[in-house]
Amino acid sequence: MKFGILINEGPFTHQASDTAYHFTKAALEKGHDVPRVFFYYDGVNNANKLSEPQADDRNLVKLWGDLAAEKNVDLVVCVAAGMRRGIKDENLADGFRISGLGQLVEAGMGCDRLMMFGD
Amino acid sequence: MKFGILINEGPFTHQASDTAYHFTKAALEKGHDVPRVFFYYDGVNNANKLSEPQADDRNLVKLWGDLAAEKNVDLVVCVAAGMRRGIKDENLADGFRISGLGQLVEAGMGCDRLMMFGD
Amino acid sequence: MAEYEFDTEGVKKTFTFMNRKAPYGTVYALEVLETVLISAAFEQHANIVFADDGVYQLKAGHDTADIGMKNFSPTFGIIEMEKEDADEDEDIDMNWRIIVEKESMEARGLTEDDFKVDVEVIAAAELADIIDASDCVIGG
Amino acid sequence: MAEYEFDTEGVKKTFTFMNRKAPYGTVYALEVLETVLISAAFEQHANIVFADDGVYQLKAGHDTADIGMKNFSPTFGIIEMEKEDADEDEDIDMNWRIIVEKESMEARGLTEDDFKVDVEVIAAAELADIIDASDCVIGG
Amino acid sequence: MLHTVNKSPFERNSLDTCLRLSKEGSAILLIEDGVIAAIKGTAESSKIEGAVANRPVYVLGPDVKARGLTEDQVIDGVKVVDYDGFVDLAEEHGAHNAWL
Amino acid sequence: MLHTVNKSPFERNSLDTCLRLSKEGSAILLIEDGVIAAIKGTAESSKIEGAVANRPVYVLGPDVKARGLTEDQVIDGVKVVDYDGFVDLAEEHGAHNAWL
Repeated sequence: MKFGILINEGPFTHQASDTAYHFTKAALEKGHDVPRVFFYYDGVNNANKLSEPQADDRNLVKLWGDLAAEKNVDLVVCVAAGMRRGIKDENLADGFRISGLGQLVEAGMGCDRLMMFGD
Repeated sequence: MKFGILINEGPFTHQASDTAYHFTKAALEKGHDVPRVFFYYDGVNNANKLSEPQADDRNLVKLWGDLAAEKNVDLVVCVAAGMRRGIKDENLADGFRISGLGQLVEAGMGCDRLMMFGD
Repeated sequence: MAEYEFDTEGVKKTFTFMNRKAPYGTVYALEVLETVLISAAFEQHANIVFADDGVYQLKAGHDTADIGMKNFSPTFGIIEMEKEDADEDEDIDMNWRIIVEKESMEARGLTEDDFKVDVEVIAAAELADIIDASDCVIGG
Repeated sequence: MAEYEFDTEGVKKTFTFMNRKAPYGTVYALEVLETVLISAAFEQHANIVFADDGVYQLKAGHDTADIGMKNFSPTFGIIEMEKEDADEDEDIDMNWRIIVEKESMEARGLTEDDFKVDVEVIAAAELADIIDASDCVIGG
Repeated sequence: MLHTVNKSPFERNSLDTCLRLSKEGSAILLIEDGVIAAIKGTAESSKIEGAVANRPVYVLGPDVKARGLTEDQVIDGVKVVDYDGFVDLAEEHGAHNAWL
Repeated sequence: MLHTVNKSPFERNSLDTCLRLSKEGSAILLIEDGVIAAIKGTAESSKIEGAVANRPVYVLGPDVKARGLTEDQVIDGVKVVDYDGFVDLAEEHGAHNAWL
């Protein structure tokens, strides 16, 4: 089954990105496809390559990037939400790309399920 | 009277930074001092110099920076909260500086009022 | 980065855009409406639902001059136009409904006349069926 | 940038650190406790208050292995040590109180025995007086 | 002490907790989405109608207007202030307590 | 439809709205701070005690444990699942509706 993922909040302040990550990982390990994760609203902050958590904490920016590399997940940051919040090519982490909101609608159209995580 | 300001949330998603800005501006115009604004939690995202809002919307990063320049307000971004969230010297907007959480406690100690804005 | 291409040719789904937050205290209202507009380019069906404090998003007379924030409510005019186009043009197979939950509206002392656009006011039990029949739910 | 120097020599204030959010759903718990620890360096008085879902922050037995997030509750051990030092050492003029609102605790079916550290359980009316007498309120 | 509440009473428990953990007589200012609590004729109006009996209650006018609400919809006894008035309240009432 | 609620019933109205705007028989999964609703013996327990009578209700175990709560504190009739179980529920129950 194809799952599309929508993430509305950044890392650290809300648990949304953590839950989405564990869901995505579990879905992939069960053999499902997760062709696209879309980052909207403050979710764009998950793609900030300067993020540097404490050594004893998880690093969501890296976790998402690694998952994308290993499992071919398309990590899309909304261009409009990213512009407002200062997530652009200059500070975009590995594994993410910037594109339009149409990519969210397409994920909804093309996946069997669109899962949303937010606050 | 001396007002210290604590901002817990970033621009756009929550109104906290907007309200804090209007409060600070009004206080300064009434002749009060606002020696320091401290950005903690997601509040550090107010200092992201890449932020580029739509032309017909306000630009909080710039508004804070301009206020600091005109009125000598000390804009302090928490180093630990900023590290986690990827706000560092590389992307720090004009008018802001990065320092420790002690600067928040000092603002509480040294101001007549500590005003908090968040979610 | 693994750019993915969906084959969405001929796909027709029903999106529910859920708006439950008060305007301006958070930005969700503005950014959900941007998604609604984009979905029009893909000719998808949409339930644009307002419940809880989301009903205040529709209130006529938003005046944000003194808070210095962008007033997003003109977007409703565009949404209404898109909906009228779709309703009138037989070549466009896109059914848009703008729905207010009756219970949320009444709890806030509001009536249909308070809103900036024409809406369907639907009671919770019936609205639950409408939401349940949709394919994707976006918003908050 | 206008670096400001406060003259805090000899200043002694009472900070109330308000903890009202459940742990892990948001990060506020962890980051408020960091502020509490920093305030010790300035020897300020502190009411570390837990109300509403904040009382779950104190619950013993947080096990975050399966959600992959940092377990912040060991910080309470450091806070308890700082408090004990301050209580026992006459040279340290720093009064720390760890307070749980009785009504919030009871509404959640919790008792003092559920908590990781020793707390004062105080009813809302009396807690209102304590909060009202403080100089700075931080937290959420 | 000046208490501020920035959340709608329909959405969150912030106003309830503010009323429970603040002293009678201390001032409350409703801001941001909190202004919804100051409006007459809603299922949540009784909270502020009760509060005005034993304490000064204020609401931030710019936030009322932004949401398409008007001053004549504000509960009797609640005073409307602007950002200048917010600063004055903060000066007059002592420490600030934001119930988030 | 699979409904998820990630907010505490003490703090927000998300669970109330989910119960009001979802069909009887459709599944609810409590995650993140929403797991608090699944705990026995609280002032909010009655909501989920009522819900289990007419629909399947699940709670995410990892979030229960994180908050120092245990499976034996979970209301009778609520099934505990892990992230794998979450994926299975999403597969079985159709569209996802997150009540934020």
